[in-house]
Parts: sequence; structure tokens; C-alpha cells
Amino acid sequence: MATIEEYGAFDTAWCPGCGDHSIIRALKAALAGLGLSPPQVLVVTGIGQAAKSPQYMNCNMFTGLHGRSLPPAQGAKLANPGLAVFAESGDGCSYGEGGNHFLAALRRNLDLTYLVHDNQIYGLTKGQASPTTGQGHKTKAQPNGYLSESFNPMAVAVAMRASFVARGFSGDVEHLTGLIQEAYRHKGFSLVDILQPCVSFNKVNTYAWYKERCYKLGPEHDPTDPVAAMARATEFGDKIPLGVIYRNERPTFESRLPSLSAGPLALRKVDKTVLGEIMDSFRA
Amino acid sequence: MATIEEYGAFDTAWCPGCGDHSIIRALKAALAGLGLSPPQVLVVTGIGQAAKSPQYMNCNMFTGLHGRSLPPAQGAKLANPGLAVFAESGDGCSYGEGGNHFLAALRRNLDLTYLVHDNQIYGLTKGQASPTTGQGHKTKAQPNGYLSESFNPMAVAVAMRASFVARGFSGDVEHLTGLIQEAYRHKGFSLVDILQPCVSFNKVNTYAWYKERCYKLGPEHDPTDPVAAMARATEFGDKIPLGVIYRNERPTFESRLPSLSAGPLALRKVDKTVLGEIMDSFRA
Amino acid sequence: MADASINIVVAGEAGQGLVTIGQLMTRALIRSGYEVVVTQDYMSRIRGGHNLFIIRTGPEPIHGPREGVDILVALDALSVQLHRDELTERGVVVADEAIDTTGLKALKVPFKSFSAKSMYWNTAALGVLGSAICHDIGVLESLLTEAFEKKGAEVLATNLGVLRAAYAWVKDQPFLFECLAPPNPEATGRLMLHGNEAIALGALAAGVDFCSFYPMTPGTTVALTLADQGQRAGVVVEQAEDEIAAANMAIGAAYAGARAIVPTAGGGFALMVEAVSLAGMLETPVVFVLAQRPGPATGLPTRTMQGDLNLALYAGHGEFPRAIFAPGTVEECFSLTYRAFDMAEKYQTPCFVLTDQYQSDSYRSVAPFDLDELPEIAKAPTQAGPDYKRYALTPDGVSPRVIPGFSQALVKVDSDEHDEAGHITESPAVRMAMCAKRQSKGLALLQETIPPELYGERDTDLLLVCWGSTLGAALEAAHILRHSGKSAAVLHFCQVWPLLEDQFLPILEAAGRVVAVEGNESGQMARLIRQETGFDIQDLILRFDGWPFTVDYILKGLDGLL
Amino acid sequence: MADASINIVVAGEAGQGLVTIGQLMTRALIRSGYEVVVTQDYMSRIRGGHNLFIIRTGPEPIHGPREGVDILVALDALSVQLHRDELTERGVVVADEAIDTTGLKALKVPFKSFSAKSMYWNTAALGVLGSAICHDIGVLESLLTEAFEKKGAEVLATNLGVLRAAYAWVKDQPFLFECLAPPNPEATGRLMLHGNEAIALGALAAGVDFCSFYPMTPGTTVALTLADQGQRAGVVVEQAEDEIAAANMAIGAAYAGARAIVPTAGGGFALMVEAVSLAGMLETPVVFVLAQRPGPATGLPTRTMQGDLNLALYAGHGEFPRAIFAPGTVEECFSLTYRAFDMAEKYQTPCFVLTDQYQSDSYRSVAPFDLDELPEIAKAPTQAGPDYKRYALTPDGVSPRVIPGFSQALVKVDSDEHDEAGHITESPAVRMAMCAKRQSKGLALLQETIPPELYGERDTDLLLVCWGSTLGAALEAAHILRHSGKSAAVLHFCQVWPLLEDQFLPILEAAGRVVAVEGNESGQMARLIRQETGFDIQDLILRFDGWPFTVDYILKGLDGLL
Ligand SMILES: Cc1ncc(C[n+]2csc(CCOP(=O)(O)OP(=O)(O)O)c2C)c(N)n1
Ligand SMILES: Cc1ncc(C[n+]2csc(CCOP(=O)(O)OP(=O)(O)O)c2C)c(N)n1
Ligand code: SF4
Ligand code: SF4
Ligand SMILES: [Mg+2]
Ligand SMILES: [Mg+2]
Repeated sequence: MATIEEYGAFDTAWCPGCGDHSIIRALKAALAGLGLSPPQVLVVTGIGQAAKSPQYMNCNMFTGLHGRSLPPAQGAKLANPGLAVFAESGDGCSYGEGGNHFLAALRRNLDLTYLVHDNQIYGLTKGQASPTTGQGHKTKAQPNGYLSESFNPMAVAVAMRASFVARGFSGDVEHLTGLIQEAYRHKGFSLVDILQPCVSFNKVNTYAWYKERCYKLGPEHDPTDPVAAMARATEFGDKIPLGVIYRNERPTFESRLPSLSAGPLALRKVDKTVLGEIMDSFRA
Repeated sequence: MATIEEYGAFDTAWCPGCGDHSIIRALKAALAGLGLSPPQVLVVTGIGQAAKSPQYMNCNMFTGLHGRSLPPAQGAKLANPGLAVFAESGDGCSYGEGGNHFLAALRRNLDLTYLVHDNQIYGLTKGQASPTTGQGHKTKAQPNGYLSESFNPMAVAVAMRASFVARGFSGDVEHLTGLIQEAYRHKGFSLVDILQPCVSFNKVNTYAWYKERCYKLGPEHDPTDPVAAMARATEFGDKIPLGVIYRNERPTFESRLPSLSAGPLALRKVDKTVLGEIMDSFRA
Repeated sequence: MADASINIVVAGEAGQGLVTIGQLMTRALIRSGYEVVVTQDYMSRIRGGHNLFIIRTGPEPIHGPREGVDILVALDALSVQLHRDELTERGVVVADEAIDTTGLKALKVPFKSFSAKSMYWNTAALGVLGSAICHDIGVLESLLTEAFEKKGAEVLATNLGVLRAAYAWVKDQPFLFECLAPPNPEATGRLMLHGNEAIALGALAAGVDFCSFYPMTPGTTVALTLADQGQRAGVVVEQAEDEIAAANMAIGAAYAGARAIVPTAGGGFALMVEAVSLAGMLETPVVFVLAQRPGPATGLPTRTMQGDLNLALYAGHGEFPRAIFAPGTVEECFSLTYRAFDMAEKYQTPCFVLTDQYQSDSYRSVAPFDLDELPEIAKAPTQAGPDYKRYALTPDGVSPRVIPGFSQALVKVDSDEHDEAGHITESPAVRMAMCAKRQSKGLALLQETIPPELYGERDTDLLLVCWGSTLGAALEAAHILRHSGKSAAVLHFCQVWPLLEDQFLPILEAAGRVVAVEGNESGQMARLIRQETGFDIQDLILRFDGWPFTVDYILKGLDGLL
Repeated sequence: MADASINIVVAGEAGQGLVTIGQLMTRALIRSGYEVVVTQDYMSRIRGGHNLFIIRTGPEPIHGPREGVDILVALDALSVQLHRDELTERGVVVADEAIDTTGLKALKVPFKSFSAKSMYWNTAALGVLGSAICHDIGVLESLLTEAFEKKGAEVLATNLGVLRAAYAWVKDQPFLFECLAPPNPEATGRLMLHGNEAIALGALAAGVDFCSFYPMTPGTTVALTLADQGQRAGVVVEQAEDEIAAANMAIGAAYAGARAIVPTAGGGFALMVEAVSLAGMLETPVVFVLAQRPGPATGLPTRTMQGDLNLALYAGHGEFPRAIFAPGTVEECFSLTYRAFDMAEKYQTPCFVLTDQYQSDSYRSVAPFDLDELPEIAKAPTQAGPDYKRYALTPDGVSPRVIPGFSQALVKVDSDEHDEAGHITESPAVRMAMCAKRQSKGLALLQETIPPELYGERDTDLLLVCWGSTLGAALEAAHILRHSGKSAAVLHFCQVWPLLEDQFLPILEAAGRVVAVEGNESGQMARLIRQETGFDIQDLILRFDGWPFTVDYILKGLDGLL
């Protein structure tokens, strides 16, 4: 059995009061609760404040490029389906720079868990609008207020019939812990969008703002019903639902790809007989 | 009044029987019908077979990079809101390489028209799967069949509450012509996904395949109702609806941006007084 | 190394307000007629850690940063620990009385006595610092007034009270620090500008209409300055979904008649490489600002380096002309950005401004620019007839560029190889004509190359070769060497591409010993010079730890070499 | 220029089947023991236009393409018009009887008489062509049998009937073309391979596990070959959503233990520039295949060029080691891809294979590779203890790489500058240690550089310097010059980075006159040589119209120079 302590305790570079502290607590608790030991776990991130998370955890870490958490996470999963792969990053990284990978990963449906720290702002670069920033929100880069419509990752994921679509809140660590565990247990690509205050740069969507609005989905919500799911997914105003919004059991990518049945690629060897046969198939 | 003839007649590099021939016919008819004369019209494309369209039309043309029709189209529209800007490209260009711009453009809501030639395949590069290729469809690049779930641009656009979401079919030029005109007249970003056979590389989604399935949305469909729109948007199997799936009147980006009220940027001059004031604001 | 300047270091955690103190002090100094060179050193975090705001100041011209701390304003105990060894002989620490400064000359400030609220302590620190260098309190008072007026009379009054109390408190302390020499009475009305603000101003002067960007340190503040200041000038600034969009959007805007700029940093620029090639092929003027920081990859994201010269030079598949400018001063950030637009417009090709984090963030005292001296860069015409051809072949390779939508002309541009009308072609002959056309533009651009500037005598024993922001430190190093009786000069490239051998090869050959001073690992400029001229600069002083060159670093490097 | 080879050109519209004819004829020739060099010239379209499949063949070794057409199989009238002037003295046209061939030696084929159905006309054309050069009909028959067996007995029988009738028909015609000299009886069991297939095979031999790609001509067929052939070897091939994803996915897969390859072309590679830097920083082995085509931008998307050497060399912000291989033959496509994996794995850094459209698509007769001679490239270990450090400092800069998930080791990699454990750092000292580590790897990689190969004598009057696919044409040019009594040699770089001056500077200096032969506009390799050695190659023969170098082109270029 793994313990939270195995995942270590570290000084962080985050601001005091930042939601990131709670999210990493939830993640560690979830991993320990799942009985995953650190060497089994790989956390892949992009760049941003959220993306620093695995710096503060004992586990395998791949911190890549801004916007690019998903491609290496998927590459790693394809190379070794036995790894417990988590991709994790901020809203800007995930839905801004990384938007195209988001769409592709939902469709590819590899069995991995995607944790998006959604503070509705670019934190590390000091407060420009992110795709989830509210319309009209003023920043130094958007002195007229943010002119684009906000991105709704839940609605897009439901529209794409993604495998697992959930929303958490850094202000409720226990609930979030459970959600991450559920996401991990789900076979297929699991998206958990985690609302999170940025105390330094988002003065609109504060802890109190979220707290006031967030409510937990109860058993009356049927996450397998796409219409009900879409209704909840588009709820982001006076009320914001937390929990599993949509779930769609469909075969994983891994299960469809014959080459993956032979085990991790790291252990694959060149079979000279097969190689010879392949070469022979080019004989004129 | 503009005429179809003004838009010219050209030899094309397309295969005989390709849906692209019909789409360009529809576009020229639409432009003429709208009374737009060639110098007012700008068609911006990426790279692919579809992207060759403006090579075969008298009008302003910007053929950029694969996947990048929308960014220059939006740049041009921002520089000169008076231009009638059409972005146009293939499904691979638009939803594959260009997926991130697709999301951003739907949110930005500039007043331009996006025509996606959706042949569910990469034509110009000889038949690899595109995001809209059907799951299981075998190609040389996907010998096990396409393993990802197909991308549904209509559903995503509706989920994002895009301004105008429609679907046409190259096999019905008259209907398509009307649709393009409606899309153009709509104030805001208008997406028209145009189903189109690729006779050389898509042997699954043929003319007959589409013909059998496509039906026109009638007046019973309320395109302003997101639930109804989502129901139609997710219909892509035995039946495929054609027409305006969703419409959402919301302010355009242009109308929200103060700088744009002063007229096209091409005519803007440096105002030395203002420049001096700006410089003065930096005095210590 | 004694000189007339002093080196003030404000140190502490991110979020403690050290930038506020530093900016106010800098503004006060400039307003009073001092020269400044600011170095901002900050970590990739928003709170905590350890950041510096370094002000080198004095009445005489200052070119670059220096090592050694004369006044350390330590906002936390760690700052004292970290920088105590850097204190110069006259060095003094300004710190809260609770902070251990054993063995150091220190102004141990009773911050709590000025106000119980920590929000006023920065003002107190400013008062102490200003007083310690005998800066005019009136200037500080008016600065605070400007800063806090909007926050209401009470806040302002409290701030002024704290300022005065702190200022007065120093006067009661035993003498600790000599007063700063009086300012230059002629240096009035100066601007306080850092490199990126100067770039934004230069762009505005050049008539920039459009800026698309994706945030990335240290490039972002070019866009933020345009968003803030450019609004009233009618500039459109749009944050794109990614760098690819930013670059392609700018090209589209430029096509439709906007003068466009795209600021970014190394990793973001790496994503624009394909678009750079597009601009070259479409012959669309766009100015890219590449503010360098240490790589590879994310590297040291808030630090400085000159590691992306090769990247800028070879960005883009295929071959097409470009010009790359590398300002050596904040003034050049202004003038060369203007120049970059001029060249981009004239030769219809992408041009580049290469700066770096140090220069991007380095505030200086800058004499106002003579805006009347800058000729307006003509816009492309909007009128042409129906037989207009975008890529008409002309003797100098520059085709008349017309903006679509205003006349009968159809403007066709194509990323494929194209004919004169802009249509796709696969004809080898047309291809060759278009390559020749692009090459001619390159040759013409070459003729306009700004010669590297020689600071010093031609027949120097020692020639320091540098480019971009390294100029200041190199100048001071040469100056000091000359003062100690040696023969030293500096050759600075403010344009690093294209290179005209005749402009500088004789200078290199005339020098006794040539040393390249560059902020990268491989001596990229030295190699480029060898590629273009065959001249092999064998001695290199390189820096790539994230810090800017200082005069001290260069002198030490020379000691190692000579 | 008479030699033992003949030049067969199959010409027509895309979609008419000219590739089928060309491939079958090529296979027949190779199977019979002939040498071949195929040049495929096609337009960026699927149907129509004008494409060529050019087979240069003969019993003796052939190195590159030639100009002049000995047999023109014209599938349409346009082909006769376009190529009639290229016919050699012995040149003959094979065309339908309805096509005007006035004034030309022609086999006017009654295609309709062999079959009413046009689907059989390609077989007829093959029969005519085979017969014209007196090729063994048995081989053609067995090829058709293999090709059509699956389509059922009737289709096969009809094809064979048409083949025989067409073959026999030629024998009744007046003598038009001399028979091809008999094949080399020793050249049996040969492979028919084009460059990209050889790269895929080389990758398989090197133990490639993973290929992520986004389709782009001419790189795509590397991935398609792996998708087709690699399946049974257990290779995972995934088409990514874009090139950025392809590159980053490969890096993730490599991190997790897969040997990874990413094939692309210039524009796609431009999008991978940031990821290349990531691979350098993470010290993750990945092999990039960059199949060049003419830029800028979309350029001539289906044609050939060597314009992206600089791009490959400087791709990525920041500085890190890399090796770049540039195969000169299809055999080298195999062996250097293997080598690229070996070096990438050994030095944990990105390595590159630079090819181009001409070579990518050029079929050759290749002796089977001795697979037993290739040592298995060891995989990174999967086991280490809990105190494992991914970036442990070692004397040679290479840290033990361990694959995560199999032991107690935690493997941390970070695109930020990092410490030995892989954690983010902003310490200048650690930064410098990590830069030194990466530099040491670069130095070690330098020591492994494959020397450029000198074909000919060292004290040659004329030395042709080339790299990559230009080798063949250069070799033939030197050969012809030597036959005409001149002194000529070729120096070919099959590795273009890093360069070890000692390996080639003496050769350059010993030569009377040095001429660089490169497929680009600026002489990129010549400039690189000057940068690295100071040696200035002043004479350049450049080609950038989209066509590969031919021996004729080089000789003409030399005429112009000498
Ligand atoms: C290619 C590239 N572009 C831009 C950046 C600069 N950058 C670093 S973090 C960041 C935004 C972070 O926002 P988000 O992903 O929401 O994370 P947060 O800091 O809010 O947790 C940006 C734009 C970069 N590192 N790389
Ligand atoms: C950056 C880049 N990647 C890849 C390509 C190669 N490419 C050209 S067209 C194309 C696909 C075209 O498919 P689609 O957009 O569906 O258009 P279609 O040809 O089917 O109309 C690709 C992958 C390219 N030109 N540039
Ligand atoms: S800036 Fe915002 S997101 Fe970043 S650590 Fe601080 S509070 Fe958190
Ligand atoms: S390949 Fe397909 S999409 Fe392209 S022109 Fe032919 S039929 Fe049309
Ligand atoms: Mg964020
Ligand atoms: Mg398509």
C-alpha cells in the first residue's frame, strides 16, 4: 500500500493561498488511496504554475513544453501502457496553446487521466486572459476586457462524447480526491477540469466566487445521458456543478492497437528473423 | 451587380468527379448572388485540394500554410473589416492541423465565413485519415483502421455556442449556394461544413453514401434552440441533416474593439501629436 | 573599481514590492537628472524566491551593469546572507532592525515604528534609500503623490508621512554613505524607458497598426505596452491562441494593409518558424521581436542570454532575404525597431529585432526622441488597375505591393511557388525567376546594412567584438582598459544580418587582438563572421549562466585570456 | 554522352498508371540483374497534369540521373510534345498510334487492338517497353502474375494475354532500338528500394519501436513503410494531429523507453523546432527524418531540393549537441538511419537524417543488407535504485538513462534548466554544470563524426564537394571528366554535422580547384565549411528549380566556371 508520505513534502514556488496547493494535496491523496506507488506513476505537464506540480511530488515526471502535456503523455502511454499516466497543466496550457491536442486526445481515448488546473487566467506569465477567462474580464493584455467568448471544456468534451468528463474544485479537496480516483479508475481518457483560484492575478473568479456557485452533482444526475450531461456541462454562472458530468464507456485506443499487446516497447528487442522477412519482402 | 462570369472559369488540378468542382460553383454563384464584386472578396485558404479553390476564381486570394487558414483570415478581417472574408480549406487542414485555430475562431466571433470541404480524408497527400474519417476506416497510414473517434465539428461548434453552424453537401449545389449566402449574411463567425466525395481516396464516404443519407432540415427545426441544434449536430449516420443547424446572434468581435471604428488599418496614418503624447507619458 | 556611479540593489521575495521601490527610486533619479542602468533579476514565480532590482546610477553616462553592491536594500534576512559578500568597501545595508547584519555597515530600520501596516513599509524603504544617497525629498514626494492620488487622500497622506519620517530618520543615523554626486542639470525631461517599451515606441513611430502575440517572458511587455499606449493611436492588439496563430494572423493583417509586429521569446519564436518562411514567400512585411532568454527548451525563463542568433538567422525552411537588428542601447531599441519596419516595408520581407531579457527589462534615462526627424514610412498603395500583378518582375526584385479591397486590383498571394499574378506554378523557369527576384531583394537589403560601430581607434591593440545588449558592458571595459593605459576599442554590430564584409573586415584585420564577447555557448556571431569573411576570432568571452555581461565579467575574462 | 545505360521515361497524366508501368519495369529490371536509378517527377495533384517516371538502367553501376531520353513511353500527346526535344539520337517514342509522332522514331502502338478496355493498356505499354529493350518476357509474366493473382484468374489471364501480344507486336516492327546489354549475372536477389523505404528498413534494423508523424510529402512514405512493414515487428505507428504533437509524442515515447522516429518535410519540421530543443534539453534520443523539398513555405511541394541544412543545423532555441546525416545513396539511407539511432541513443540527443524528394522516391537495385553485421543497439536499462538521478554528472557528460516504471527509480525530466535529479533550478552554478555536461556530449559526438569520403585522388585538379543525394551525379561527372583525361575527384559529406576539420581540410587544400555542388541557393554547405575551417569554396554549382542534379547539369555548370 502506498501512503501520502511516500509522495513527499516539498517547498513550492506557488503563492500562499493558491489553489495549486490543494490540488496537489488531492492528487497525492488520490494516488495513495489508489494504492499506486510512486515509481508506477508518471505525471506529464506543460509549462505554467500548475505545470510545476510534479516538481513537488515523488513520482516520475516529464515537464515538457507549454501547451504540450498531452502529446508526450500519450507517447509515454503508448510506449508503456503499464504506467499510470497523468497529464496535468493549467487552463492556458491545456485549452490555449494545447487546444489541438485536447481535441485529438479526447478522440484518441488512451487510458490516461488529464487534470487541468483551471484558474481562468495565465498565472505564471502574470495575468493575461486564458481561453476560460470570462468575457469582459480586464487584464493588462486585455484593457478592453476579454473580447472572446469563454471556452467551455466540459461542453466540448461532452459534445465529442469523450470517455469521462468531470469537474472539481480546489476548495473541496476531499471531493476532488475522490474525483481523481474515479477518473483514474475509468478505462479511457478522463478529463478533470479543476476550478482553482489564482490569488495573484484573477480577482474575479476568487475562492469566494467559486465557493458561492459550486454545488455537487447528486445521484439524480445520470452521467451516461448525453443530453443531461450537456445541460450540466453548460451550467457555468450562478451555479457550477462539480462531479462526473459525463461518462461514456468505449474501447480504449490501446485495446484496438495490435502492436501494444506484446508488452512495453522498452522491453522490445529486434527479432532478426522478422527483420529478415521484412527485408525479403522488398526483393525485386 | 456581380455575375458568376466575373469570377472566371479556370482549368483545375482536381480529379474529375471531385466534389470540389461543385463547391467552387456554389461559392461563385453565392458571391454573385450576394452582389459582391471580386475585388471586395478575399478567400483565405490553407493547403490541400480544397485549399486550391481560390486559384480558380477571380478574387483576392491568400493561400497560406496547411492548417492556417483562420489566423490570416482573421488578421485580414481585423485589418480591414470592410473586406468580405472567406476562409476555406479541407477537413484535415481545418480540424486536424488547424484545430486550435478552429476553437479560437469560434470564440473570437469575427464576422467571417468559414467553408470546410469535408471529404473525410487527406486528399492531396493521398489518402491518410483526417479527423472526420470514420472510425475503422482503413488507409495506408491506418492499416488497422482509423482508431480514433471521428471529429464532429457541428457538435463542437454548437457546444461552444458558435454564432452560425451549418452543413452543406457538394451534391446539392443550389442548396449549398443558399447556405453560403446565409452564412455570409449572418453577422459573426459562420461555419459551413461541406460534405464532399473524394473520388480518388475515400471509397467509403462516396457520393452515393452521402446522397443516401443527407436530408434537408425543414422549418420544424429551430436553429436558435441549442438542445434541438445539438440533437441535429450529433446526427451523422443513417441520416445526415443539411442546413443551418444552429444560430446564435451575439456581438461580433469587431463591434467590441474600439480601435476598429476608425476605419481600415491600411488607411491609418501616424498621428504625431498622439505619438508625442504617448512618448510624454514615459517622462520620468 | 571605483567610479562616480553607485550600485543600489533592492533584494527580496517576489511579491514584497521590490519592483515598486526600485521603479520609484529609478524614476526619482531620472527625474532629477541622473543616468541609470537597471538590471532586473527575477525568478520564474510570482511570490517568494529571491529577486533583485539593481540600479546603477550616477551623474555621468553609464553603459552597463556592474558587480559589487553599494547599497543593499534587503527586504528579508536571506537577502543579507546572499549578498553580504558582494558589498563594496563603502557598501551599506538597509534592512529591518530585526534582520541580522552583524559585521556590516547597516541602516537598521525600525519599519514598524513608521507604520504598523506592512503595506507602508515599501514607502519607508524608499524614504530611507532616498535619504541615504541624499536624494531630493521633494521629487520623492511628488512621485508618491502621483502614485497614490487615486487611492484617496488618506492613503496618500499616510504614505507621505511615512516617507518623510523614514527620510528624516536616516539623517539622525551616524554617517554611513556618501551622498550621490549632484545630477546633471542638463538631463531634464528624460524618459524612463526599458528596452521593450522603447521597442513599442519605435513601432508606434514607424506606424505599427497591428500586434498579435502570445504571452512569453521577456517578450510580453512589448505587446502590453502597445495594448496600453497604442490604444489611443488606434493600434489593434490581439492575444492569439498560440504563437502559430500570432504569426500567421500578423501576416494576414499585413497582407490586408496593416503594419504588423509580433513579439515573442525563443520557444515561442521556434513555433513561428514556418510562418517566417511564409512571410518570406508571400513577400509580406512583418517585424518579429525576439527577446532572448536562456534555452534549450524552457531553460531559465526569466533570465537573459544571446543564444538565438542562429535561430533568427535560419528560421524558416527554404531561402529568402531578411534583416536582423540587435540594439545595443534602449535608444537603439527605438531606432532599430523603426528601421526594421522601414526595411520590412521596403523589401517586403520579414525583419527581426533581437533583444534579450536584460535589455527588455532594463530601465534607462533616455532623452526624448525627436519625432519630427522620423520620416513617415509610406504605406503600400491601395489603388491599382484590374491587370495588377502582385509579383510582377522588376529590375530590383521589389514588386509594387497593393492592398486589396480598395480598387479593381485583385491581390493574390500564394505559399506555393507562384507566377507574377500570384498563382501556383510548377514551372522551373518561373520558379527560377521568382528565386532570382527574392535574391535581388536580398542584395538590395545587403546594401542598406548598417555598419557595425567602432568605439575607439582603428589600430587598437585589443578589439572587443559584440552585438546587441552586450555593448554597454564592453564599452565600459574598453574605457577602463584605456584609462589604465591600454589600447582597447569596441566593435558593435547593431545589425547582425546581412553582413557587408567591407564594413568591418579591415577593422578586424587592423586590430592587434580580437575578442568576441557574446552571451551564448558557441560564439554564434564569431562563427557567423568567419562564415562571411573567413576571419577567425579565436578568443571568446562567453556568458550563458542567465546573467547579463558586466564590465567586471569582461575584464576578468580578458585577464584569463591575456 | 554515350554510356552503357539507357534512359527510359514514362510520361503522362497523374492517374494514368505511369507509376504502375514504371514500378513493374523497374522491378523486372532489378530482378533480372540490372542496375537502376529512378527519378520520380510528379505534380502536386492526384489526376491530370504531367508526371514522369524515369528509369535509368544498365548492367553496370549507375549513380545518378541523366538527361536525354532514349525511350519515351508517352501516355498522352502532350508527353510527346514536351519531351520530343530531349530524345537522344537513338531515342524512340512508344505511344498510341493515334498520337502524332511525326519526325520521330516511334513505336506507334495499337493499344485498342490488344484490349478494348483501357485498364489493360498499361500492361500493353509494359509489354511494348519490355520488348523494345529485349527484356526477358518470363520475368514480366511472373511479375504480372504476382500483381494480378489476387484479382482472379480471368483478370490475370487477360493481362498475360495482352502482355504477350504487345511483346510480340514489337518483334514485328522494323528495328528501332538496340537491345539493352545483358544483365549482370551476379546481381541476383536484389532489393528494389527507394530512399524512404531504406530509411524505414534502417530504422527497423536499429530497433525502432515508435513512429509518430503527420503526413507531408516527401517524408510520408517513411511512416507508411513502417505502418505497413513494421506491424509484424511490433512497431507502433501513430499519425498525430499535427507535427508538434508528432514530435512531442515521440519524445514522450522515447522517455518511456521506445526508440522513436519522426519523419517529415521542411514545413512540418519547421513546426517541430521547439520540440527539437526539448529533446536536446531532456537528453532524449529521437531521430528526425527531414526529407527536403523546395521552399520557402509550400514552395514546390513534390519536387526536390537541399535547402534545409541550416534549418536542421540550428533548429531549436538554445544550444545543444546533435548529429546530422545526409545519405548519398539508398544504401546509406539504410546505414545512416541505423547510425543516427546509434548516436542518438549513445549521446541521448536528437539526431537527424537529411534526405530529399529525389532520393526519397528513387528506386534502386540494392544488394540485401547483411543484418547479422549490425550489432543490436542496446536499450536503456529499466532498473535502478531509489536514489537514481537522471542527470547525474559524469566525466563524459552522458548520464545513465533509465526507463521509468520498472524499478524503484524515479525518472524526472524537465524542460527548465534542472539539477542532477531533474528538478527545476535557477542556480547559475548548476546551470553552468548542465551546459558543460551537454557540451561534453557534443565533443564526444564530434569524435565519432564519419569522415567525408573522397572518391578519387587526393591531389586532384578538380574537387567536387557535395553532400546527401548529390553524390551520384557528382560521381558520374568526375568519372566522365577523368575519362576525358582530366583530373577530378569528389568529396562527399554523408555527415554534415558536426564537422571535424582534420578529416577534410587537408583534402580541400590539396585540391587544385574546389567546387561545391549543392541543391540550394546560397551554398549552405560551402558556408558551413567556411565557418568551421575558414576554407572558402568560391565556386558553386547550385540547383534549386526542383529537379535533382544530373551529370549533365554538373558538367554544364563546370563549363560555365572553368
Ligand atoms: C511556447 C511557449 N509560449 C509561451 C510560454 C510562456 N508561458 C509560460 S506559462 C504560460 C501561461 C500559463 O498559464 P496556465 O497554463 O493557465 O497556467 P497557470 O500558470 O495559470 O497555472 C505561458 C504563456 C512558454 N513557456 N512557451
Ligand atoms: C505543415 C504541413 N504539414 C503537412 C503538409 C502536407 N499536407 C498538404 S495538404 C495535406 C492534407 C490535406 O487534407 P485536407 O485538408 O483534408 O484537404 P483535401 O486535400 O482533402 O482537400 C497535408 C497533410 C503541409 N503542406 N504542411
Ligand atoms: S500566480 Fe496565481 S496560479 Fe500562480 S501560484 Fe500565484 S496564485 Fe497560484
Ligand atoms: S484527390 Fe480527392 S479531394 Fe483531391 S481532387 Fe481528387 S477527388 Fe478531389
Ligand atoms: Mg491558468
Ligand atoms: Mg480532406
